[in-house]
Amino acid sequence: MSSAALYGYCAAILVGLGLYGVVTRPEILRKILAFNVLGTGVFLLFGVFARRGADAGLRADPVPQALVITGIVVAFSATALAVALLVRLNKETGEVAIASDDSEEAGKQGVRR
Amino acid sequence: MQDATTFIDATTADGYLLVLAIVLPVIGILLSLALGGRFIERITLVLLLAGVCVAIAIFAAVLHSDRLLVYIVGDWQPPLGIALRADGISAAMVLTIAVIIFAIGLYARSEFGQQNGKATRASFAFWTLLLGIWSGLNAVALGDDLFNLYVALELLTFAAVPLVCVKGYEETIRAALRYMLFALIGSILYLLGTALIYGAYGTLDIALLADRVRPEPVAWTAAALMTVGLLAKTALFPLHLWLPPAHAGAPAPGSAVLSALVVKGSFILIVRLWFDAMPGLLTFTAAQLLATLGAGAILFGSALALRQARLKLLVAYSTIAQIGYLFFIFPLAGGDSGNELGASIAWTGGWLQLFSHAFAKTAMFMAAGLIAEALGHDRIAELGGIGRTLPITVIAFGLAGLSLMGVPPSGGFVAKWMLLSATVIEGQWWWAAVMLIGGLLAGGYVFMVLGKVLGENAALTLRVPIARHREILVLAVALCAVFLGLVPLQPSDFLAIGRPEMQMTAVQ
Amino acid sequence: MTLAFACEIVLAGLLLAIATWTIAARTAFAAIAVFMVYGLLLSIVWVTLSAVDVALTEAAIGGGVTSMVLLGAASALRGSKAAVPRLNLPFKITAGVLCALVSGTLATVVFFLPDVAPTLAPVAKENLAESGLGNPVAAVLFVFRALDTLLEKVVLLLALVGVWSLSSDQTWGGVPELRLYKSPSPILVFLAQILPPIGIIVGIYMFWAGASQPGGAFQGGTVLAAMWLLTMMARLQDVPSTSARWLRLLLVVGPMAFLAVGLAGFYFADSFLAYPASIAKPLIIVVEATLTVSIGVTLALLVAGPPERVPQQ
Amino acid sequence: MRLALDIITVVLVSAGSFFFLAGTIGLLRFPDTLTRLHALTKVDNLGLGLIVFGLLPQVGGRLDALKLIAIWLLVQMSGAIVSQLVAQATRRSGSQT
Amino acid sequence: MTIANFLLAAAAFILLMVAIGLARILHGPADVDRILSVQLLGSGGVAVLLLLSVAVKLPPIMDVALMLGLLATFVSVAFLRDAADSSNASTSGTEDR
Repeated sequence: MSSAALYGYCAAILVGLGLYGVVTRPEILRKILAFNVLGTGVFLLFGVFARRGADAGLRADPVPQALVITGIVVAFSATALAVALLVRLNKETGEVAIASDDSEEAGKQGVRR
Repeated sequence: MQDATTFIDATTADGYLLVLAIVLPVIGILLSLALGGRFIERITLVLLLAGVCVAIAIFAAVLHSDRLLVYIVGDWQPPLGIALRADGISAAMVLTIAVIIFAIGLYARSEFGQQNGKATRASFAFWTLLLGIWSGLNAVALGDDLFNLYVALELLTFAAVPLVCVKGYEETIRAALRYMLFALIGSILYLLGTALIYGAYGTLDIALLADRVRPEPVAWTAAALMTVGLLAKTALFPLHLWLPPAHAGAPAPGSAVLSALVVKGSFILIVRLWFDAMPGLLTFTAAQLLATLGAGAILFGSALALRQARLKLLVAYSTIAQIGYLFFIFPLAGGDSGNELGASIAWTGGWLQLFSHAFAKTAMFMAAGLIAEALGHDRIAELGGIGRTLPITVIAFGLAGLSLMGVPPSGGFVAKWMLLSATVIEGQWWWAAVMLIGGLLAGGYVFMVLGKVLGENAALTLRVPIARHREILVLAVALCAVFLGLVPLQPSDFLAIGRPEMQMTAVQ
Repeated sequence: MTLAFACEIVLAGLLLAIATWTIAARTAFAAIAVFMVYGLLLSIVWVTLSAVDVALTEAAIGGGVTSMVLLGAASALRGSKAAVPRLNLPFKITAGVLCALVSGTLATVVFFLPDVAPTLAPVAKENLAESGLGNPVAAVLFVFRALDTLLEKVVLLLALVGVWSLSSDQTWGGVPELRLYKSPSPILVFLAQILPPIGIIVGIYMFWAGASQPGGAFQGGTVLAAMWLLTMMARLQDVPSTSARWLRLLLVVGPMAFLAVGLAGFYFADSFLAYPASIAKPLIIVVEATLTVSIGVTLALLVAGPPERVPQQ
Repeated sequence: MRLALDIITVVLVSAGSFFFLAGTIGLLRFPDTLTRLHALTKVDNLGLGLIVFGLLPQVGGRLDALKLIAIWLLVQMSGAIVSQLVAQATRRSGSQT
Repeated sequence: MTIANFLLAAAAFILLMVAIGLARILHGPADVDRILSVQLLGSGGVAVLLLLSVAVKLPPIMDVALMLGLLATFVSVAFLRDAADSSNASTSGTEDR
């Protein structure tokens, strides 16, 4: 087994793990955390492809590396925005998780002025 | 395909317009932050006016040259660099985006207007986020690189989510957070598919991928992951849970832009993926599966819309249903149908549905917003008499409703008629049955509202008067949806520009 | 070769164990502590994948500022005793099976990847000289795929607009409520005095070196953000008001310079985001320098959160 | 000369690795936070120091050697300060085991 | 055995020690304990990276080590802020397994 393959399997497991966390952890903060694990799994897969693409004297294909750097920054922005929403919701209602269905209430307040 | 490869290589004469379409709103965002939001209303409206001109120029350039508009950014050819491309669909999309956002900008002046350019929290956030949505949508419509499209999609999401809760009510924050979580999963799954595609084919450029992708497990996995991710963002049944609270909870101009345009951004990507990037992958089963979800959305969304007690929620559920129609494009225009005439009719019909729904839904949310503003509530049961006091608004709502139902001569009618014809030509009658039921249900909820609105109520008092020009604006947008039905032949040719395999069989 | 592989096996096993721990930990604080380790560990993984640029970014953003954002949330939520809905077991099992299926499919795809991997490395290498930079990853970020990078800067700023929009109307334009040390001990103050100068040098070095070797504006900017946050936490510096003019200018100076150079490309290099060959490198360095500052300020403000105190007049 | 340098490297790096082993054993054996803290910081920093000095003969440029020492000093200093902070925090939150 | 291989072996060994140590520390019981894990990775990770850098002759890896040391300190300080300043820090820690 090559090291690229090793990390490839690792990435596959991380994606499944992150996905499981996002779906089954009820607390939103934990969902966000699991989303970050999921994200690193995806980035790692890019890294595996970068490594496999080592050629022309470069130790890894630079394009996927650049994509990952952009991806990490975007994932951070997403985390910051989601966390800000969560903290605000918690401040208003004390909630740390989203109830299963509240579509009725939300529409009600859409026109409150 | 020989034609297409010659287009790929070079920037075309008017290609710089594509860059302008993406960069104009970015300038606004930077100015907004630099000035702390002061004068952002005026800046946005000026930029939007310029943006409409750019969009018209793009539309005219595509129409005139009858081929793709291409811009190779930085002169670095794909696969190393990034290309922007506009075919007929992209050009029509950019124009629709510019016109609708401009209308929404004018409409929002009374709610988020600035006196002497003074910035408040809500006005700063609303106008800056509107610019963000505009930029993201243009980048989605014009992008031709899967990762660039990912960044564009995130741009769209990060602008759309805070727009939901720009008023700061507790329920809307919950709705925004739920939207955010769905969108996050959606984009990361899309990115995962992108990774697989790069790993397997070494490029992310859609035009190059069309030649390289083969029907094999890695392509299938990538396509499945990306589609599921994008479906979550498009709110296709059964991934629609986030949409009603978010779209109904946002302020009216926000609801309009979210429902009319933002969900379409990810839909365009699904179409680009299956028709442009991986044309060989759309098998009968895959296409039927997507359309089945669409059919579920039509029935489920329409049925729930009928049960809503509030106008904005009703309109939001109708969005879920109308998105469903778009997915009939997959079995009817693609897959192994083997019928080129049917495919070409369905293709045009599907896109026409997208554009006419965009205008109709903008008009509907604007009208619902005016009614809610005038009455201080939007309980359908208590709307009696509003037809007398706000006749123009109610007419606009009715016209938009006709388009949703598919009554002639609206754009929605032509779109649904074309889709129906395609089902007949291709012998896929089961989709016709769903469409007919969907039309009836849409009729049900539109008339449920109109029946109440046109009823008598002597005691009706308006909380605030509604300026006449705002009503006329809403009517103008609704008329756009109707007029789309009167010029059906022009777009049918136009929408095939840049698509070699379609041009041959375009309906005359 | 086998020794390197042994290293990688230990790393991969550790990584998976830590990731599982992050998901499974009982309290949020425990999970975040584990996640910090996870981020730092990942940077070693990226080094073994020969992606040093990514390793730097992961250590700075993944291990550093992301953890800090999550920590802020965890302490803000600490007091709330709201009920958390329990998911039933069949749902968890179904989810588990589905996720295992996704993992399995991905692993299968990885297993069957062709022996000859497609790559853009030769093309990138070939055009490296023309790009004016020596570091191929920086060349992709700032030259070949500069549009991505420009749009991504806008994404960062929009996220900040979104975060700020969550303040209340009264505190709009006020001061973010970053959690600070209540009474910083002398030893912490000492650290906060001695570390930032080092960090600033490292940050500048990162972006400067980034043109020819791993590093760049993102990594440098993140270090600057971390150092700024450190001095604020130790109360050596006030958290700035979000309506301060200098702050807003620093936020946009990088993207504006980038956009201006990009637009100038229309006239001087025949294409948007193209650089005239003779001055490509200095131009990119100027853009990167301003971006480093803007990224640093944006990241720090994203960590600090929405304005929640009225600015003192 | 080369051989002598290599031998220095082997000896110092081996010694450094040994200290990491000792640190880990300490972590496993010591009963509470403060003693574990002690085991960790003292031993690991010593280990890192030995490894840095072991690597010095192997690096090419003077600049890299300087960087190596700078990194060691940075980690040494901040490690010492952070363990002080940890000790304070532990004391403040009551002695736990 | 070349010197590069020796350094790689040392890196693998230290990584293993760090892994064992992490397993112990992350087990808790208090949150403050867990910050030790960041410290452990701060010194151990830096050592591993420096060994790798010299073994594969890639000086830029040293920059990663520098970054790791700097950021490990930063997150430790951030974590201790929340663990130390809050009066109920101990309760949230002891609930843990």
